[in-house]
Amino acid sequence: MLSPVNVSIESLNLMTLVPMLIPIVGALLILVVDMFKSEQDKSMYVMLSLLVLSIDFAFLLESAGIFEQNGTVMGVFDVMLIDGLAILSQFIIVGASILFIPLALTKKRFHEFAYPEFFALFLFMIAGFQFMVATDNLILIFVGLETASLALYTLIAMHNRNKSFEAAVKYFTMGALAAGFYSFGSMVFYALTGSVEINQIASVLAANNYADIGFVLIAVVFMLASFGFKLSMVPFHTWTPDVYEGSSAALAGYMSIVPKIAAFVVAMRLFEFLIHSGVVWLEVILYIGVVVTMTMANIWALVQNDVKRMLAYSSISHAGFVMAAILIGTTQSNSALFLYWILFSFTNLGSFSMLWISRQKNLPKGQSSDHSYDKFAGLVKTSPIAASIMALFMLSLAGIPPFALFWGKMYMISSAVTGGYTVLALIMALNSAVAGYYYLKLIVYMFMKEPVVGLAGDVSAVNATLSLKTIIGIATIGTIFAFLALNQLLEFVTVFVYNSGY
Amino acid sequence: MEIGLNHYLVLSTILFAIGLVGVMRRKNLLMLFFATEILLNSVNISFAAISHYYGDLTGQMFAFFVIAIAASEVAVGLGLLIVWHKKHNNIDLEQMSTMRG
Amino acid sequence: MLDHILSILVFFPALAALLGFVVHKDSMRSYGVAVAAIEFALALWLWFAFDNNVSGMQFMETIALIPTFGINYIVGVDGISLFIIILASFFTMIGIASLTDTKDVKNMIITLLFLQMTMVGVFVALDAMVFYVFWELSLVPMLYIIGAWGGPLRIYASVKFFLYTFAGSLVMLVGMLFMAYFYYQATGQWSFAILDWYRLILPESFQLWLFVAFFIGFAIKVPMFPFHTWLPYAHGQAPTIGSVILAAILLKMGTYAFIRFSLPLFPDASVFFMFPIAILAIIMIIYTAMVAYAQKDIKQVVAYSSVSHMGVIIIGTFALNVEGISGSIFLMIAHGVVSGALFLLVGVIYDRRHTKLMSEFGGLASVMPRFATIFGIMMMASVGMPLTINFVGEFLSLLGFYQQSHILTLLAGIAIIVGAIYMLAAYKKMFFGEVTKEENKNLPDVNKRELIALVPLVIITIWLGIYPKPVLGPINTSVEAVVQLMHEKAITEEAKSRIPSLDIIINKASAKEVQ
Amino acid sequence: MELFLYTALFAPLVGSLFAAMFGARPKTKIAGIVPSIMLGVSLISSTILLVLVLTTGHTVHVEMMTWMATGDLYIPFGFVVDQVSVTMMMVVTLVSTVVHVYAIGYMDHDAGFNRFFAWLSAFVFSMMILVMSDNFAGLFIGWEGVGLCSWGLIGFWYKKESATWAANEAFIMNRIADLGMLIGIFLVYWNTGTLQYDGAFAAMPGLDTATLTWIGIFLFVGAMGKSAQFPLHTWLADAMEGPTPVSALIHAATMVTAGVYLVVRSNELYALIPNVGLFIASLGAFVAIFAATMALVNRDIKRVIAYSTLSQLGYMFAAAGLGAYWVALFHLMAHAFFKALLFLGGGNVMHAMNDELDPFKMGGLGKTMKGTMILMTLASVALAGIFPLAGFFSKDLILEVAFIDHHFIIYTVLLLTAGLTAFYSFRIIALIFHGEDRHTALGFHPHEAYKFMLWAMAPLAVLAVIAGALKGSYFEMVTYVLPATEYHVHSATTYWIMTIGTQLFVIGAIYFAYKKYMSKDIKVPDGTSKMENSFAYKLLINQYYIPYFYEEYLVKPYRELSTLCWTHIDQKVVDASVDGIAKAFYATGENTRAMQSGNLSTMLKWMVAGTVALLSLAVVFGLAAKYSGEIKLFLSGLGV
Amino acid sequence: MFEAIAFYLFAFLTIAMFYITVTTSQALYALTALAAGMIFISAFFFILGADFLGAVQIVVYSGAVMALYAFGMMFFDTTREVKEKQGNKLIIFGLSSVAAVLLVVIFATPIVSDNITALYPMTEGAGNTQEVGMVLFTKYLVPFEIAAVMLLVAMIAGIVLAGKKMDQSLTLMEEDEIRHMRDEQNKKVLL
Repeated sequence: MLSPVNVSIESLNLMTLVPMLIPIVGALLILVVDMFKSEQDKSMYVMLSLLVLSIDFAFLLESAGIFEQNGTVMGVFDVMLIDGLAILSQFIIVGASILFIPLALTKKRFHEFAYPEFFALFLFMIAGFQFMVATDNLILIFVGLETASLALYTLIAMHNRNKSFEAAVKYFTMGALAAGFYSFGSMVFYALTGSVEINQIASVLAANNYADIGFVLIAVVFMLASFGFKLSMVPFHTWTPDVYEGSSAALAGYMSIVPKIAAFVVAMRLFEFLIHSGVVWLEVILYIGVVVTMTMANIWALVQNDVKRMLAYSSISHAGFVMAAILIGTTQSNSALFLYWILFSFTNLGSFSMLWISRQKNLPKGQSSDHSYDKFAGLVKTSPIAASIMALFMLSLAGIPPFALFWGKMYMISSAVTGGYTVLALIMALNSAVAGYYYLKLIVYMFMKEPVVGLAGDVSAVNATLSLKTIIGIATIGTIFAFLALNQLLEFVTVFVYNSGY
Repeated sequence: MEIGLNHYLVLSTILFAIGLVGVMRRKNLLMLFFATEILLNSVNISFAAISHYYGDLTGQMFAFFVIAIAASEVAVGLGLLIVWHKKHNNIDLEQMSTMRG
Repeated sequence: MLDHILSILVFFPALAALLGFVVHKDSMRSYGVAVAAIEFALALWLWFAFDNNVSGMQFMETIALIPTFGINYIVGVDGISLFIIILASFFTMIGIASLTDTKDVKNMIITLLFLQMTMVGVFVALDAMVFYVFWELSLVPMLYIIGAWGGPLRIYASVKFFLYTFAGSLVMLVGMLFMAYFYYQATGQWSFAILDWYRLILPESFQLWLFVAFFIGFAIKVPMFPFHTWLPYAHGQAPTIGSVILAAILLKMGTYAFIRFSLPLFPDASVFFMFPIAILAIIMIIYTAMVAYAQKDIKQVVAYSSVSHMGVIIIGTFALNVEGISGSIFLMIAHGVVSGALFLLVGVIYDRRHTKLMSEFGGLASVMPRFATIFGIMMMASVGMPLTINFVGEFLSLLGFYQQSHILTLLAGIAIIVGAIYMLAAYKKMFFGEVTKEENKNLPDVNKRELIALVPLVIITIWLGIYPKPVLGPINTSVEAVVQLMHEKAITEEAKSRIPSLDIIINKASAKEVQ
Repeated sequence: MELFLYTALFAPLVGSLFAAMFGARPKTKIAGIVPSIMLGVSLISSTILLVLVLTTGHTVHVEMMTWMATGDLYIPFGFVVDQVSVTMMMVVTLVSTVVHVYAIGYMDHDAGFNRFFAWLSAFVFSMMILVMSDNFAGLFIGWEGVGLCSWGLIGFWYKKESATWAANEAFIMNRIADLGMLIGIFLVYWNTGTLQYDGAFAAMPGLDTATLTWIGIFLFVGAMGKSAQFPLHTWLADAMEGPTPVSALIHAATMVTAGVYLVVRSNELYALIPNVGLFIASLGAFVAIFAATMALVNRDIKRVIAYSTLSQLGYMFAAAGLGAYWVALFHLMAHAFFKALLFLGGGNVMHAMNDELDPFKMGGLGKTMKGTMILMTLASVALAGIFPLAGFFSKDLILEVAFIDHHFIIYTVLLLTAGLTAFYSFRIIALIFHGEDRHTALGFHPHEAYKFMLWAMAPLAVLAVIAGALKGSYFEMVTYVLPATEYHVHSATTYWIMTIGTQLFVIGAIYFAYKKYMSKDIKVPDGTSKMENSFAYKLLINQYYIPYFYEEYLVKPYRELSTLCWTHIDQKVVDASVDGIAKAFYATGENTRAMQSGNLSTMLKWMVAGTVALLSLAVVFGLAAKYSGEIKLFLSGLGV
Repeated sequence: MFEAIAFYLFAFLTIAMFYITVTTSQALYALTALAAGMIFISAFFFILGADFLGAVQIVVYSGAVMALYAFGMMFFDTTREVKEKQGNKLIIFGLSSVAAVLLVVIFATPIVSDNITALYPMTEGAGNTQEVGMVLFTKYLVPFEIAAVMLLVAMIAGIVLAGKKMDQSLTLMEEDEIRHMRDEQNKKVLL
């Protein structure tokens, strides 16, 4: 007979759930509000979401403080795992979301923001990602991932035009396949170790001395395929450009940051112990994957005609670049990953926001896509400030010092050097040069070409409102003055990563 | 003839491969979704089998959640298909390549 | 104020550039000249306050930036960098002053002021990462200048310029990170401070690799053969002011960096690579001189001549003795002045005729005698006529290298022949003969504004050619310290013997005094 | 005394700058007069210094200021007036004063009058630096300075293609030699530790012969360029494109002798390496006859004189090479006087003939240009070495030197050359001034030059006549610093036989020249005569095909190679490889972007394919790991 | 023995059913075969003693999911034969069979199951449902709740996407069009 379970509430550490519960509660609140009085203005929902996220952020600060004191906390039957990685990545997730949500207050009306459900789904998605990073249980990771993904598919589709449906369907279908891979991979791990918790898996495998290396590799292959999809590693990246193009620029920018950091954290938890245990195969495959992803994505970005697609490929390349951190697997590299991603979120969100404020509803004649390069031709003549800011983001993405992303790149390459991956460091560095070309291409269009005759005047801020401009302003300041905050950021990140045992 | 864990794993793998065939082969999105269901179900067999042979319930848990996930996916997937169908009156993925390159 | 003069020198132009956005278009030029003049005055003040007898860094400032990772804002100046800084401020000033009617003159001046910040920053930086920041940042304004105000191929040229140098410096960045890692391993502290790195003695094999990494970055910037092909395009397409700054200052970053980084950090590798580099430099000298001779466009001639002269600078640098290094630093300044002036001169004629093809000219000596005279003086300086500024540098560079290799110096010396060939041929095509084109018959001679820019250059060219001591003295003091450092750090026998110890020199000097 | 030194040195510079101020303005007489006066001042100062040196035997040595000082290197602007340099100073200032005054008349109608004097005075200044410097670096300043001024003056008529071409040729050829010089200087510095003459020469005996030989060779290479020795001689004849006063001053009297000066100045070095000396002497002798033969047939007055200069330079080098430095210097001085005179006379003729230079088109000019004729004849006699004119004392001395040192081949060559010299000198005298009047038919109306021009030439004429008489005091003076080898043929009989024989030989040559070229049959050659079609004539008139050779095998290939370097190597290899990398990236992108077909099915296939690829790798690796023992065994069995 | 027969029988059936699902060109067949396959899979669950899972499988899949799909099929009108352009079949079958063969080869070898401890062992005498409930509401309480959120998300997503509001796209409409539309709606409300 089953014996009754006695659990004390204290041992559950329910506090660990709070940061995830806040967005869920917020989402439910929004739904409830809508139920009582529908047809409210979107600004109310935006501010509501912002408030919820701010509270969430505050709680994250709280749990960061707890972590600094007590170290890693397990909670709720040891399903929740609040370590440094979880906190850092939640900071990024919530922080980026805070920056994203005001982008809904556009001048023009777009379909998705007319729904209160949009904001509810958005908050659910955040909760999903938060769960995903705050556990080492493969089941919870899976459920969190799917919650977030399903919400995300819907958010994309809600933009309500052909391309966004197409994007959503593509993303969804491939996501379903990736989910299949994920469950298969988990199954193999489970078959190998009888456990679905990563640290348990690690200890069992170590105890068995990796006797079933073939099985381990198969599990890794399916996990790689599944996270390769999430992190858009070549050749699992094919959804990325289409989905970015199909979704609104703001959401695309968001997608380039938040889902990836969540996936990175899981990948870190899952792959690093394997690399450290001497699974050479994984090291080799990751090496190849990193190099191919960086390089090929850069090469494809070169030939794009649309800025948003270009940025899509560029974020694939950045993801590949950051993936190197997992390959290197030192404290420095893992810190570099977070540092990079924090800096990247400012810059990339900024650049996508620049696209977002220039979004027209109908394409004028001669403009082939929403954000074709032609649209930005001669922008410095019509709107020098917009051009300068955009150029700033491009330079930062290209890794020109002293702008934000340079420091991330520098630290990441340094970690490669320190970790003994000199050739990788060189490849990473040279890839930045290749990437320089397509970022420059936009600068060239903006600064060195004449405006294309026929396109309707200055479109750089057709969609601008104060809140959008504020977000861009924040991103700009973050990009330029990153170096001032870098020391504290670095110390903070390093302490958190180090104390989590990575 | 004792049926061991490996039997189930092999069966599961074969089913998974069939699912993959379906995923790659189907152009009709609805039927493509069928194939993804096969993928998830094939894994469920393994989970149940491993759970049985190891005497551990975690596998069943996993399978349980996989079923939940599969159901949710169906809802969202069908929603997407309906939207698409309303606009285009088809659910053929060949029609779905306006974005490329 | 003197404690912070370097920071003021670096950030004053940037601040002025930001404020410049507010200034009205029509007053922008005056504003630019005023700012540049103040900057120049500050630079001169720096020189005035500079202690010629100190070989180390002066006016050092340190501000913690990322102490966790050893990156700090450290600036300082010694005899090696002092004059390049002055030159940079000087050229920005006369560059802005001589700016002819340009479209978007406001953007141009703002860009130039930003460029000035990066240029000064590169030469005062004593932290590798700060150095790198300015080094890379300098590409951006230059990209804009070439790309926005350049000739028909401007976009190609600017992008090529940017990417080529960018790629090179990324390799250098890896080298720097490696260097910092070594420092970390040796001391347990991260540091990017150059002066800290100086104290590090590396095993030879690492020196070689790191030397190569740094070399790629610097060589592309210099540009050394075979990495030079971006330069003719950049020069050919850039507006006059762009070429002037590019030739006068930006190229010097590479050679300066050799002296600041490669030599003192990797003395053994420097000795090891001395001959290969010298051979590259010789190819650079002769080959580019030949290519210059084949050019049809006067600006391309000057551009290739720059490459050729940079070869001599490299030769001097890798002489690894006081004479050669001092000579190469002096030649950097000399080449800055002379090639800057030549580009300005080309700009003068381009403004009038909107072509740079030599075949379009001919007989200008009679139409524009003053122009021909100044061009002639600068051309003669360029071919290394004694009593002009270039000669001092070339003479010392070659003299220095002669100690290392006789044959190679002889080959490098061919510079003075081939240099004369293309320069004289170009001068002949432009200025001699009958005036054949109708358009050329009534060209106005150089006007006042152009003279304001050119005459000081002529004066400097001759003044420093006759009396180089004010410049050579401080250079010498600092170079002696560098050479001594290299000698002390060298670990191989060969390097010890190739790099003379300063003690001997001091002994000799004192012996001289006794006599 | 320093005051005189600085006056002598800087007065020409002041004159030059003064003239340069008027450079771009229309002709002003003052721009010619002031430099001439300044040169006069310089001449007077030099004379005072000469007197001082002559009387007291003291030398003046000043150090004006530091030029370059770095590391171990210390180069000042130092000047020395000793016996050798004061000789040169006298020659330079005297000839240039004459030439300046003469040029006021000669350049009277030229638009570039002011510019001319600026250049010409600048040249004198450079030359003064060259001769007065107390170190090699200072010498090099002057060395390059005279090269520059020579460039400016040869190309003075810059609208003429041939003039500018010749200017560039001269400059570049000199540069080739200058490189040698520079290397020589480097060698001196690194071996002796200083570039001061006194210090360097003092240190030289301590060096090994090989080093000294190299130093000697490289310095001589420098001298070869400036003094237009074979094979760097072609520029001198082409330099005649410049105005005639320039030819007189630069390409006869002063600059071209700088090489000789250098060798003389470095006598202490060359004394240590007699082998190099012998080589110099042999080359000198060769050049002497080589140039003389070319002068035989040339149909351009100035070129003939130029070849004659070349030939005489050969003599000087022969003397210097044989160690008779004072003799070389003496011939240098004497030659400066009569050769300048000859050139200036030639200038008169040119002026009279509207710049026509072919003597065959002249004839009988003696009637209208008596003064010029007398001066030129005098100069030619001096050149030919007829007693008692200057040439006799200086040139015959060289023959004696060669004879006494038992270098009979050199002697023979030089003797032969003396005959040739006499022949070609009087060939042009005869063609210009005597014989039939051929010019009137061609439409020339010659007139005599300005009086003051003739008067200006007079001092040269006087010196050409009397210079020989100064030999004694000169010898005394210069042997303070130069080896005082007296050259006396041991037996008086031999001496007399030699002297008289030589004189007879020379006179015979003159007679032959007159006979041949005064005849009434002389016509303007039209390329039909038998002689003109002979091989020897063709060889000589084409200067042994050396310019042709240079043009075809050096200049053209260089030009073509340059173009090739640019169009093929630089653009198609170096640049194309850089662009190629970029293009390869771009092309890869273009070719593989099809992977992103936008078709969902393809995307799914890519995902599966990726997984399968990873799987296969995993299986391979897994199997390899599992059977690693067997694989190792197998591999060791294969002997790997 | 019974187990073996059952295993092979159902294995054959599931494979056949799923094979039909992915190959048939009749959507109805595919749906039916899928449903049948699902039910056969639940048979495995019962064989393996996971009764609760088997029940859930039948309820969720054959009940809910199939109903949804059937509804979808009617909506999309895909009951007739579905024409699909087939590309290179070689790639598809090549990839799948390679994958299958590789996996089968590996899975044919027994797994080393040392050091494996059942974290949530099955308890003798307790029903499967009880056991499952026990674990689900302790250890997997959080995932369970999140699954609820996920289902909520899916529900909202389904409603939103299939809803009528999606018919008109604000994204594509100009501002005045939107205003006009709003006015129309308000009018209707007033009427």
